[in-house]
Formats: sequence, structure tokens, C-alpha cells
Amino acid sequence: MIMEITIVRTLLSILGITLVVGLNAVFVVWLERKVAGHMQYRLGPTEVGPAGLLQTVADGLKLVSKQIIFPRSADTPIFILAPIICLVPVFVALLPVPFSENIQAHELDVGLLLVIALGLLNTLGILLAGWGCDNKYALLGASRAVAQILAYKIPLLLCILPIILLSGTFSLREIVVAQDHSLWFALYQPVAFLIYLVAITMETNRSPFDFAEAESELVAGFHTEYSGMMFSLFFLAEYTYMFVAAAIASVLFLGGWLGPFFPGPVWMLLKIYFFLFLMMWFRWTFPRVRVDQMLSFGWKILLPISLLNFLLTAGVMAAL
Amino acid sequence: MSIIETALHDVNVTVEAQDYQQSGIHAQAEIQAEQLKSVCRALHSFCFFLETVTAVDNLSTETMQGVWFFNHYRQSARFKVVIETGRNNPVFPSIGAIYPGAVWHERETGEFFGIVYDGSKDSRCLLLPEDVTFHPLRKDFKRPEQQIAGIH
Amino acid sequence: MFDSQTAATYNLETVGDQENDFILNLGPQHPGTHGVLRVVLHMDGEYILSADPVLGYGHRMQEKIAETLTYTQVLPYMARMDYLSALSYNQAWVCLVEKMCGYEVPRRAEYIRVLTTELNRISSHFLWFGAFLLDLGAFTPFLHAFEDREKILDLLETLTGSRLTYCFFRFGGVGADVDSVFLKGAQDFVDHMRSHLASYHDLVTGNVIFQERTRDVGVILPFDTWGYGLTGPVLRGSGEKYDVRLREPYSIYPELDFEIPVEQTGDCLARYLVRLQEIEESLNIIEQTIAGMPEGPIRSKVPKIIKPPEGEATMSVETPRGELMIYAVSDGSKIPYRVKYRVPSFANLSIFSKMAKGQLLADALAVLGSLDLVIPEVDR
Amino acid sequence: MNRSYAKDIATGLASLLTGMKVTMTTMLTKGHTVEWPREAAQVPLMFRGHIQLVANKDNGFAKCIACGACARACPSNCIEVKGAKPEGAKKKSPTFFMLDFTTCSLCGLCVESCPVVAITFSRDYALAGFELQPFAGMDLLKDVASPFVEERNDI
Repeated sequence: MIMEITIVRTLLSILGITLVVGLNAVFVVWLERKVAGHMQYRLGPTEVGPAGLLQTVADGLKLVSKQIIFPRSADTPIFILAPIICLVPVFVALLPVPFSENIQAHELDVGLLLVIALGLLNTLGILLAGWGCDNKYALLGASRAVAQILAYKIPLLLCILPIILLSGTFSLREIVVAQDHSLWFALYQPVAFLIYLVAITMETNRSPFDFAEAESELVAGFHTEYSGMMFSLFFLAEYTYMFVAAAIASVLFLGGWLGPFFPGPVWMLLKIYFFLFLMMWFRWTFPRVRVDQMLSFGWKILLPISLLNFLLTAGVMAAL
Repeated sequence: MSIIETALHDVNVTVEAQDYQQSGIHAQAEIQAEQLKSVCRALHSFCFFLETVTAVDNLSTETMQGVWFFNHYRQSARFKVVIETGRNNPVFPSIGAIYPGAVWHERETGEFFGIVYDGSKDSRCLLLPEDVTFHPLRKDFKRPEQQIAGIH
Repeated sequence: MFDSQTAATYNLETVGDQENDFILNLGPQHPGTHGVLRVVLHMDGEYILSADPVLGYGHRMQEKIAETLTYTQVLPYMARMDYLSALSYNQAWVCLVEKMCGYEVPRRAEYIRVLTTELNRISSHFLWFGAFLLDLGAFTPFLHAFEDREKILDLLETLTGSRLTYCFFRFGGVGADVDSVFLKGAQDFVDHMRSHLASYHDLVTGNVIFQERTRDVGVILPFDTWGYGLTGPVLRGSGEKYDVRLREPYSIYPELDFEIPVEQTGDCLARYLVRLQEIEESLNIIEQTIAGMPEGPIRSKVPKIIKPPEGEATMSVETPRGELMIYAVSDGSKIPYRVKYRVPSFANLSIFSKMAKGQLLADALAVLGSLDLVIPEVDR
Repeated sequence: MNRSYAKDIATGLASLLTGMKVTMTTMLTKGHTVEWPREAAQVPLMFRGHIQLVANKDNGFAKCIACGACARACPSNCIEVKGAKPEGAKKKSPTFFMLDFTTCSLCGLCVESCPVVAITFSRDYALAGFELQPFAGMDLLKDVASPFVEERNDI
């Protein structure tokens, strides 16, 4: 009996995650284009479906039907593996994300750690993509992506630690529950919240930190040689990754599914899309930072401040 | 005394004033090929900037005129330097070492007219494909139909 | 991509170990080069050891074309060199022929010429603004600038009939007369831009990322300027107050009251600031021409077949990119004997390989953007 | 903590927020897109489309006198005119007026050169097509009557 429940639960989880990934991509790409359009005196997609909502579906169909081109000198196994390595971890990273008290694919005591660890695999996928296709632009893009990992990953972890101290758990659900009777952690930890916001922008390779694919410099960066479905896998991975990062952000700082009037999942999604909108807003406002500037920004500004913030929090907690 | 004459005081060239209203040129000097570098050095030290390097092919007189235009940032002083030589295998000295910007102008004029700029450190084609054998701005140039067809 | 064997034919300076050199072939199809410019880069990681621009992908032999057409027929070709400032090129050619033949131009026509040319200059600077920011990775300023550029294009379209490659000036005048609707539209545009330029500064100039990306990047020292023959905003960013409208005034510019903006630092930011200030100065000029627009004819009588007397002439005008000089030799027939275009982008690009040396790839593209190149103009 | 370090961060942050304010303001204003072809585009009177022949108000025939001035003025040789004198008429009329729109640069020198103002610009802006031929050989006499049109149709 327990066995059967587990199987059903697993199947439902897979279905749910796939749905979330697919629908999120459709919606976020549409939203991004709409936001970009309106920020630039344009309209964005209007033709396919109501208000252009199905534009992404049409684009997806187009991409699927396109030929996948393998460069002659590419390292084919790596070339094929790269988008998969990019996409699969973000699927897994959705497992411990709680959408409400009951809606969660799998409760893990160390859910947060899992998500952080899987986040690094994305960079591995980018590295493989850049290396495997034997293109110099792609290689430059991949090397940039690898070079920046530590610059954002350490501040990111240092921003999460105060939350762990406040909540006393690594479980994402417990962290939300801990915010139930107190204020949201963003109010306790505004500095950590801000730095986390910057760090996830870096982590998801979003503008102004999008040097891995820096269009005006590297043509398309690590996915220069990818076409058709393989290209769209990168796309899917990027937007799902954004979704995961936003979900973690809302769990850590904005109290996850907590909120009045609406049911939990609605609040959760609202918060997630608030973060996604913020990231879009950044992208359509700022010029791109240079690689070395980003590194020195990460090491000289984000790291000391987040470290200071962590020590301060720990000190205050100890004193109390 | 205009700035052009001041600049060229030590160089033994005759500067002829021109009708500026009519031609847009303040002065011009017809010089010998050997004098070009010293003229350019004198102009460069007086902060004249190089406007262009070009040539005029005179089919009727069988001559090739090398033309150099200089001007000044601080006052209006367009100065034209002319060197005349035969049409066949014309050679002019390169001023790329004095005016680095001249290298491209010389590459362009060289490929268009079949002029050799002696002493240029870079004499590759600039605007035409590397393998062209014709010089389109020479007046006896006939459009080589096959070659044109081969290019595109 | 570019393997080392092909690169060897390009006679690059041998930098380091030829076998292991990283040669990046930037262009001719690359989003950062704005057109068909190709730059062969020798790189060490992200640093550029040497850059060698390869030109000619858009080469049309304009000078030879001019030798086969009558003076009138050359006019439309002018707009095809620098398509962003077609009216400046129009002006250079008509002024040159007027100078050679001694044609009179009515004052109203001169005012219309200056008015439209300055509008064209602003639209060119707007496009540069957008494209430069695009090089720096910001997409939105591009379309914000296009939004305002569109107003100019709409305005000029009502007068000239075309939106980009204008063929509007005629020998001894202009093609069409301005009406009160056009003048009001131009005045409205000036008023709109005066207030709207602040949003450009809010969005871009003050932005800390933009400042970091452009300050002290791609510095052109004053010493290099005359050696490479730099002109236009690229030169004025390095502190030299040279503008053809000031040094060799043509048309009605001497009567107008405007400043030539100059910045001293010579970096990308200085060139950016010069251009934005030039937009404001052009607005001043436009306002003055609207206010002072005299009544009268717009074209003087010129012969149908134009045969300038034997001789030579030069004419230089200030395009948005710098000094355009046209040198023409006439043999007395109705076809020019020799025409030489001295185009500003050509000289401005020639300094690029010097500037790119030792730069990061991202900076080199910022520098390329700050030079405001129109590649068909370089290639002619 | 160093004073300028903190100040740099603060001013930097402020400048970023100023930029974000501009994009947000833009987002809340209405877009300026003309949704062609759902909306008609505004074409100014002076619009330079391809050239077309002007009809004579009296008889509806083309005003063109087939002098060939336009063909001579054209820098890219894209106009071809042939004409003949109809019986009893004083002026020539065009029998053939072909525009090669693929090489036309819309400079307007032909319109300028016409001694009888028989050429004008079309205001047709939606010119896209899937084939080259309709543009390479635009028969301008099609839209305007000519005393020879019927005759030509017979051939």
C-alpha cells in the first residue's frame, strides 16, 4: 500500500514538475517579451492567441521542427550532453520547492543544500556546451561562465546562512513555517535579500551579468552553435532555472506561500513572478557589466558585505 | 605669412597660394618625390592632419599625379601636395611612418591606381579582394567581365 | 572560424607563439560590428594582442561610379555612402558643384538645407546612441532613441518623401519647400527633445554600469589625432575643437549661434558626451533656422546640363561622423573626371587597431561602438 | 568602513534605480506601434514610391510625350521608354514604358527631369512580393491609358 502511494506520488510529482517547467517557460518567455516591448514603446507579441500568449508555443513548435546542426568539428557526445546536463538538474531542483503546506514534490531535510548544489551543475552544462562545439565564441562564453562561479556563489551562500541561523533548518518548508509567526526574513535581513537578488541574477546568467552569452560580444556565447530543439533546451533550462532561483528567493525572504486572502500556491506564484519581473526589469534597463568588473564587484563588494552581515547576524543571535 | 608657409619654411618647396573661394584649397605645392617625407615631417610637427592620400590619372598627358591633402585643426589651411610621375608603374614614397593614418589611404590608392608606395610596411589590398589584378581607377581600365563574374 | 594557416596570409605581426595563438575572426557577420566589418583579432584569453580590420565587404567602387555618371546623376549615390547622414552628403556634393560652377543659392534654400541637415544629424546621433548602448549590452536605450528618431524620420518624410536615403538637395536649391506644418512639427520636436533628453541621461549617462564601462576605456591621446586624421566627435572627445562648420564655414553656419562641444578625456565616455551635447546644439540650430526662415524662392535657375569649367575643387562639410571632403577634378565635360571622397569613418576606423591593443574584447567592442562607424561609408 | 566605498555603493545604487524608473515610466505609457496591416499606415503626400505616369485630365491618356528625358536622367538606367506619333497627333505618345524597379533607387531625378510633369511618385507603400518579375518589369502604362494600349494588347 505504501509502495503504491509512493509510486503514484512520484508519478504525480514528475507530471507536476514537467507541467511547471513547460507552462512556466511559455508564460515567462511571453512575459519577458511583453515587458521588454512595453519598456521600449512597443507592444510585444500580439498575434498568436489572446494577447500573444501562445506566441511561445508557436516558437517552440518552430524550434522543434528545425534541423539540429552538428558542427563538423564538434565533440558530438559532449555537444549532445551539454543541454541535457543544463536541463536535468533544474528539474531535480524543483523537487524540494514547496508551493504550499501540502504541495511539494518531495520534502527533504537538506532541500536548500540540494538546490544550491544542483545550481552549480548548470555551469557544468555551459562549460560542456562551450567546449564541445569547437567554436571560439562559445569557448569564451563558457570560460566566462566558469570564471564567475565563485564570485557569486560565495556571497550567495553567505546570504543564505543568516536565514539558516534564523530558522534553524535546511528544509525549505520549515523555513517558510518559521516565517509564519514572525515577519518575513527579508525585513530582518534586507542586506542579505538585496545581495541574494544580485547573486541570483548572476547565477542565472541574466543581464547585466549575461557575459556567457553576451550578444554584442560573443554572438550568442556558449550556445552559438546550437540550433533547433537543442537550443530550446538551453532556453528552457535558463527560464526554469530562473523560476527555481525565484522560488528559493521567495521561500527564503518573502515567506513562500504565506499571505492573506489567497490560497498558498497563488501567493507563491505571485512572489515568484515578482522576482522574475524584477530580473526582467534589470535586463531591460542596464548595460552589461564587463567580466572583470563583475568579478571585482563580487569579490570586493558582495563578499565583504555579505560576510559582515552574516557575522553581525550571528553576533546578535548569540547575544540574544 | 600663412601657417603653411611657416611650417614649410625650412623645406625647400614653393608654396603657391590658391583661390580658396573657387577651389576650397588654400595652397598647393608641386614637389619632387624625395621631398615628400621632409614636407610631411614639417607638416606633422606643425600639427597638420592628414585629410587624404589620393591620385589622379591623366591619360592625356601620360602622367600620374599623387595628391596629398593636409589641413589644420586650429585654422583653416587646406594644403595640397602634388607629385607628378609617369603613368607606367608609378612609385611614390610612403609617409606611413610619419602619418600612421596614411597607411590605409596608401593601401586604398595603391590598389585603385596600381601605385606602389615605397617603404610602406603594409601594402595589402584594402577594399578590393586580395587576388584582383586590375586597378579600377586607372583611366584605361576596362571592366573585366569574367573576373567580375568570378568575384560574386 | 579562422584557422592559423589562413591567418598567416594576413601577414599579422607575429605575437607570441604562433601555434597557440588564439585568433578570433570578429565579423563580417557579427552583432557588434554594425555591418560588414571584419576584424582579425589575435588574443590571449580575453585580451586583444593585435587587431587587424579587414574592409571591403561592402565596397561598391563609388569613385569609379562617379566617373561614369553626370554630375546630377551622382547625387543619389551620395546618400548610399553614409546612409545615416544622407543630407550631409547631399550638401557636400551640391555645394561642391555650386562652387565649381558658381551657382547662387537662395537664402531660403540655405536655411532649409541647414534645418534638414541638422535634423538628420540628430537622427544619426540617435541611431549611434542606440547602437553604442547595444554594444554595451543594453537594448532598451536603442529603442528609446529610435522612438525619437522616428519623429525626425516622419518629419523629413513629409518634406523629402524618403526616410533614410534622401536625395533632396538640388544644384542651386532644394527639392521642395517647407510649409508651416513642417516648421511647426520641427519646433514641436525641438521642444519635445529639450525636455526628453533628460530621460536619456537618467537611463544611461548616470548609470553606474555605463560609467564604469566607458570611463578611461579606449583613450585617444591628442598626439594621435592628427597623425590618423581624426575628425568629428571622435576628435572633439580628445579635446580638439575642430568642426568644419566652425573652421571652414559653409552655407549659413557663420550667421548661427551655436557651440562646438568638446571633452578633454578622450575616452568612450567623452565621445558619448560630445555627441549628446551635439544633439542639444543641433536643436539650437534648428530653432534658429525656424525662427529666421526667410521668404523667397527655393531654387535658383541652373542649366539643365551641368558642365563645370576645367579645374579642381574641394568641398568639406561636417557630417555627424566628422569631416567629409570631396575632391573633384573636372575636364570641362558633363561627367566628373575624378572624384575622391574623403570619408570620416575611414580615418576614424584606422586608429582602431592601435586602440584595441591590450584591451579586453568587451572594451574593444565598446571602442568600436564609440567610433560611430558606418561601414558602407568606409568601404564606399 | 571607508567613506568613499560606501558612498560609491550608494550613488551606484541610486543611479540604477533612476534608470529603472525610466523604464517603468515607459512601461506605463502607451506604445506607439502602428499595427499594420490591421491599421493603415499614414503616408505623407510627398511619399516616394515607385514612379507612375500621370494621366491627362481631358482624355485619360498618359501625359507622357515619350521624349526619353527621364530615361537619360536615370542614374541606374532603369527606365525604358518607346514612343510613336499617333496619326493626326502633334505629340508623341508612349508605346512602351517599363520601369525596372529592382535597380531603381527612388532618387526622383526622372520626376525632376520630366518637361511635361508626366511622371509622379506612387504612394503605394505595401510593395512586398514573392517574385522578382513584377518588379523587374513594371509596366507603367498598365495603369494609364495610352492611344497605343489596345494596339499593344493585340500583339
